Amino acid sequence: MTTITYREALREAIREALREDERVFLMGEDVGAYGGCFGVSLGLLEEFGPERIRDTPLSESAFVGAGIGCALGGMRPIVEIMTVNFSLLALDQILNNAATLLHMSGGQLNVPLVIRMTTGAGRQLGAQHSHSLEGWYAHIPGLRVVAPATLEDARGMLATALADPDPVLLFEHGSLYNYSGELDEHAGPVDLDRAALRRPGRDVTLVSYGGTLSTALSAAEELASHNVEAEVVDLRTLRPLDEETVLSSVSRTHRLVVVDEGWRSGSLSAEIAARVTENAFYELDAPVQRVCSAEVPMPYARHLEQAALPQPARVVAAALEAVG
Amino acid sequence: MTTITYREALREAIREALREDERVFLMGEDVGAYGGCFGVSLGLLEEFGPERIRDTPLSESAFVGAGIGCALGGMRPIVEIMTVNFSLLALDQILNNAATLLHMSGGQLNVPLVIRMTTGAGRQLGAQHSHSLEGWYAHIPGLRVVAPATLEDARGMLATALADPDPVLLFEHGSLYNYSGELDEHAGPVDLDRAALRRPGRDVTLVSYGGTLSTALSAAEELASHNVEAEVVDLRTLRPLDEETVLSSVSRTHRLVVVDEGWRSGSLSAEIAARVTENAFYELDAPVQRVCSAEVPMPYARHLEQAALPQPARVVAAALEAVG
Amino acid sequence: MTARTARAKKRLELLRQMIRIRRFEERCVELYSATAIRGFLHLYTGEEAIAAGVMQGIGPEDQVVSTYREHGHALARGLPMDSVMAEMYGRLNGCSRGRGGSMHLFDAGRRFYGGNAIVGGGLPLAVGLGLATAMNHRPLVTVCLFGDGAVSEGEFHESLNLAALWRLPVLFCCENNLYAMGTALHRAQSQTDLALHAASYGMPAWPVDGMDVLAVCEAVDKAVESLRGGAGPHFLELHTYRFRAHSMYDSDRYRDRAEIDRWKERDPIPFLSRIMAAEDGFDPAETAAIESEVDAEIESAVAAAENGELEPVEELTRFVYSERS
Amino acid sequence: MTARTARAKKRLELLRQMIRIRRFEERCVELYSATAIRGFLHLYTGEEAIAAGVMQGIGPEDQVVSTYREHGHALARGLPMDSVMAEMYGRLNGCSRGRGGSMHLFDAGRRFYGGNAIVGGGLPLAVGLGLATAMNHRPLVTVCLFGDGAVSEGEFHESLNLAALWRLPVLFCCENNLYAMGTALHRAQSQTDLALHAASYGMPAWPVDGMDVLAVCEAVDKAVESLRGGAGPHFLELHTYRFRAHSMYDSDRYRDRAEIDRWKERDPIPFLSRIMAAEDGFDPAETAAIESEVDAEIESAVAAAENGELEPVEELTRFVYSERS
Ligand SMILES: Cc1ncc(C[n+]2csc(CCOP(=O)(O)OP(=O)(O)O)c2C)c(N)n1
Ligand SMILES: Cc1ncc(C[n+]2csc(CCOP(=O)(O)OP(=O)(O)O)c2C)c(N)n1
Ligand SMILES: [Mg+2]
Ligand SMILES: [Mg+2]
Repeated sequence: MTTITYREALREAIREALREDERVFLMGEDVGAYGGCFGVSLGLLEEFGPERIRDTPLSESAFVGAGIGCALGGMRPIVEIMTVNFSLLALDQILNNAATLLHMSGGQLNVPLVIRMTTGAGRQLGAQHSHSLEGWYAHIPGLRVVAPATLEDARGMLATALADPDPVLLFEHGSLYNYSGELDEHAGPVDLDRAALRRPGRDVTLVSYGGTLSTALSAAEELASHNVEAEVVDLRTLRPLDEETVLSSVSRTHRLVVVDEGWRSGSLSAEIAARVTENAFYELDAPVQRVCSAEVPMPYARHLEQAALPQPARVVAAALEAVG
Repeated sequence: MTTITYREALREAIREALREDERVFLMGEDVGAYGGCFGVSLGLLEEFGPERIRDTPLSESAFVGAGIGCALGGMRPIVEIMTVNFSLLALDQILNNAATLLHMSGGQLNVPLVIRMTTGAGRQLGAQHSHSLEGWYAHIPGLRVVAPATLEDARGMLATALADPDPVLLFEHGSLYNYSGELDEHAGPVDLDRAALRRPGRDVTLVSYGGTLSTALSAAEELASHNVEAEVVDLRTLRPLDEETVLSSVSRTHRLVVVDEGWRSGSLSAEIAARVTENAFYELDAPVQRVCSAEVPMPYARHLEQAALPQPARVVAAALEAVG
Repeated sequence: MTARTARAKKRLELLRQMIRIRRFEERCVELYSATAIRGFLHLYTGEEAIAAGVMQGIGPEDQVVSTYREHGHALARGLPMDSVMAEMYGRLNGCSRGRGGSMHLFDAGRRFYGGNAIVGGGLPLAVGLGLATAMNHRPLVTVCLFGDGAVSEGEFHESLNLAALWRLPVLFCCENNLYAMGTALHRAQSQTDLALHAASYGMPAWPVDGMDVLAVCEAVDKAVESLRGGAGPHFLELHTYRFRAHSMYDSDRYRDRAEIDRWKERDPIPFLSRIMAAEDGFDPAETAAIESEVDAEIESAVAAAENGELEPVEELTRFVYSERS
Repeated sequence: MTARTARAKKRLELLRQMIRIRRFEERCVELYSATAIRGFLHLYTGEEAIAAGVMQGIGPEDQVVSTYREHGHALARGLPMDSVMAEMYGRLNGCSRGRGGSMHLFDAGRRFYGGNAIVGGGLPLAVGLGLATAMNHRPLVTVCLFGDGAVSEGEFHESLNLAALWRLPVLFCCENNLYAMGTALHRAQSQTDLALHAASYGMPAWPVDGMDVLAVCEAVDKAVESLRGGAGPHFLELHTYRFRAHSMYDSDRYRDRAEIDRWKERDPIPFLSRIMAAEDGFDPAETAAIESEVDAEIESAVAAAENGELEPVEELTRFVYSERS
């Protein structure tokens, strides 16, 4: 075991991928000389050189599209978009090319590309720098969308994503980079097909992912003091959803609260609520509860931002209501 | 009463707006000399001149952003994006500016802009020209999203949208342009706050909008022959949702089928299912059913495209299952 | 006429290629009217010299990125006509299994990366394909075809800058047919000299008579040689004109009949055949033979398409993700 | 010193404005360390001559579109320092009610359209604001400020083309400080002469010494006069340098100390004060008086911010949509 931060775990994963497969390279704004806007790639330029740690101009559409082209050309690019907020400039490439080429070409052209981006709010960065759009991206067929919430996943998801023949979007929550803890030195690739139970419980299921796992776990702690045992599910992969794990938890707890940092309307939480209701309608003892971000562009002022975000207290309240 | 097509109704609405308010103008690719890629603005250049029927270069991001700037500057632009597929290139402007400026500026800067675009599949245009993303756009706070499904709405929604101080996205389904019928000569602005009951019924509620209204109505016809009376709701406005109308219908029918041309996962149908379950859980006699597009980039081949789209037969089957 | 010179043979092949494209598309128009072909159909008629001239200049491992107006590119690149026609019919034997249609012709083996219906959407892909070959130190060229309309898109700017900055082996071929749908170039671009504009990124860029297939060949050969030598991206502005409307839906209200007629006088097919008659002892009557050979190919392609199977509906959701073994 | 010439007065005001911005931001650094200000904080230190020189050249009805590095622009434009400081504190008396923060300063009355944290995102807005004035036949100018990094974005290209094509009264002011975060200009642009590149759209464009406020004034005055005369958009490439890191998070590893020091020798504040001493009989000791006046303004702004109220949490969802009466 070694003590490591989420940021370092991500960096180790990139380093290992670069060492093991010469088709892999990292490309994005300020990944090289600057060390990555959140320091993830610090030191990699020195180790791997500017060809493989490739700084790009501020041209999100072109360098994401170039990543797609490179993947078509046999490389295994890791493209970093500084934050999800800027990925909107590259959405045409992501949706109309990365997610679509395999199907349009009748199965000829797969796109083995990983796009990493920071997501989420909580650091008073204002409306244009605080989006949580990972659930929104999960609407798009042809993409795999993953969100590491733990050190194991920060360390292990990249290798699995790179082995995937199709495009994977990997969302890192900005508030997790400094999170630190113990990690097995031999930690390696992780399965991306399954959600994980992060805490067992029998009274209510809390579904979370990425940045909301810690919210759900805090809420579960608090609920325990109310004698409510919450089971916490970490989705890990937002598309395709591991419905089974969620349903099997709900079939034990009969109550569900989804904790989602996206705006409520049309969020991932809606999809989960809809699926569970479709598939386990008669298992549910109460309506599914959703704890999401307020439907506002994120305000700068701290008290307003905190009020807009899903907080443990709101999760606790929702769970208590579900439990009745 | 006069016989009119959907296309003509849209054109009349634009013409009237241009006549009545000199701040209004139409801007977009080929709206002028070409007459609009689907002929909506045919003849308007001759009537209003190139300043007010303003052809733009192929620069979706810039001309949508310019529309936002113009709206800030006191004009009332109608921006046409040829189809929703190309709006991805302008998404940054739509989300980070149009939807956000009012809030970020603490209420100072409103954006009275209408963006029209064609949406939907069914004409064998292939994956990059067949998206139905109106439900996806409905995720974004700060926007109003509307979809005229009838001649009245094609004629009447624009005026109301232009009177709205905030940005409105207006989605025209490509398969409706040639639809023709009778319309009152004095047809004028319509309310955008309320969904409409397009057919009364007591056994099951079919929720639809834009291009799926006709699917729902055909299904309702067919259901009638099975002695199932379907109530058909046309949402009209996808954001903000008129929850009340849907809930009140469900409180009568106790069963709900949502017909949505978007991809199923994370679609508008999920949001409606979630809300109804949240607010009318104990009213529902069966799980909410969703009839959506298959989760594939739209194929060109006709039989595959038709199989991918929500068809009346699938709605009928879902309704019959709900009715039990 | 027996022993032709190499030059004559090459020119004959160019002529044949152009006639092939022309007649293929004429047949497509009929098939569209007969509703055998659906969706959007964008014809290349008048612009054939570009496809023929560009594709002769590159090898089988070089890469091509195209647009929705790509029948000519695909045929000249060597996609079997059968597979192209079957694609337009939406059949399983189509080059994209019927999932793509006219705007999305693909052939991975022939390094034909589509068929892109988003104006400008192919440019970043070409940059990436070029980057991949460069990173692998392979002396390959990526040809990127696009129209004058794409020049207005932000992706044009980003892609040219990236290619120039990284000195990538991309040959940007702008098919300037003076219109983007109904919008004349001078109403879309403040700088209508597109080669000049491209040169501002610091890459070699020059205008070429796109109605003269020999001029196209010469320019492409020169650019490709320079590209393989590591000189970084090049830009060709190929002046051309589409003789027909933008698509089958377009009533072509925005152009003058006289303008169209003027350009038709420069039709690349008779233009080349006149040169060949003057310089290579070509007898224009030979054209008929080429045409009937081509027509046979076309009819056989139509037959292949008509006999092609439809993909079973059960396979609808295949190819959204790769099939894992 | 009694009767100053008009020139001397004007220069004194420029000096005062630059000192005001400099010291305001120095105070912000302290307040950031004290966590009174949060989020991202991008300082303008070293670039003050541009804000001062640009804003003196336009009138109250002219329009300004800015970036996330906009404290200097906002102050020079005339936003009350109280309202700017309160905004950084996230208070209700901030110029954006505390919803915007450092990157989103707005003042509709002063035609200050923000504060945009998407690089390049303001350019289309400026084109639209310019279009609105043009359609209303009002002789107003829209100033659009952005960095060298924005030049790489597709929106730069689209916006410059649109403005040039429609001859809109937009003054594009590129603050070329040689870096976009850690990326040196020559590693981001194939053409580093940005004025030359802008000229390829067919608009007047020239480089300006952005460390010399008098040169900035002269260039802006000339451009604005020409703009008001209907000559269409202009582009100024203002050469400058940020003395501090990109933001408070940046450890500035990508620049040479020596490079920074060299540029500091050209600090716009002592530069102007030397000129004034030589040409206008200015006594550098007067600077102290300006500074203490400015400090008083700053302390009063801090007090206003600290005393500012927080918006009630109940109002969180206001201003997502306009309030209807
Ligand atoms: C991003 C985008 N915007 C709009 C369209 C609709 N559209 C299809 S082709 C076309 C004109 C393109 O003109 P050009 O690039 O000159 O190519 P040409 O058709 O002349 O070959 C337009 C506007 C599109 N496909 N993609
Ligand atoms: C579209 C987008 N991409 C990336 C960023 C992150 N980012 C913020 S500022 C910046 C550098 C911008 O450089 P420049 O335009 O030269 O302005 P300067 O900071 O030098 O004033 C970057 C990359 C962003 N805000 N927006
Ligand atoms: Mg063209
Ligand atoms: Mg800079």
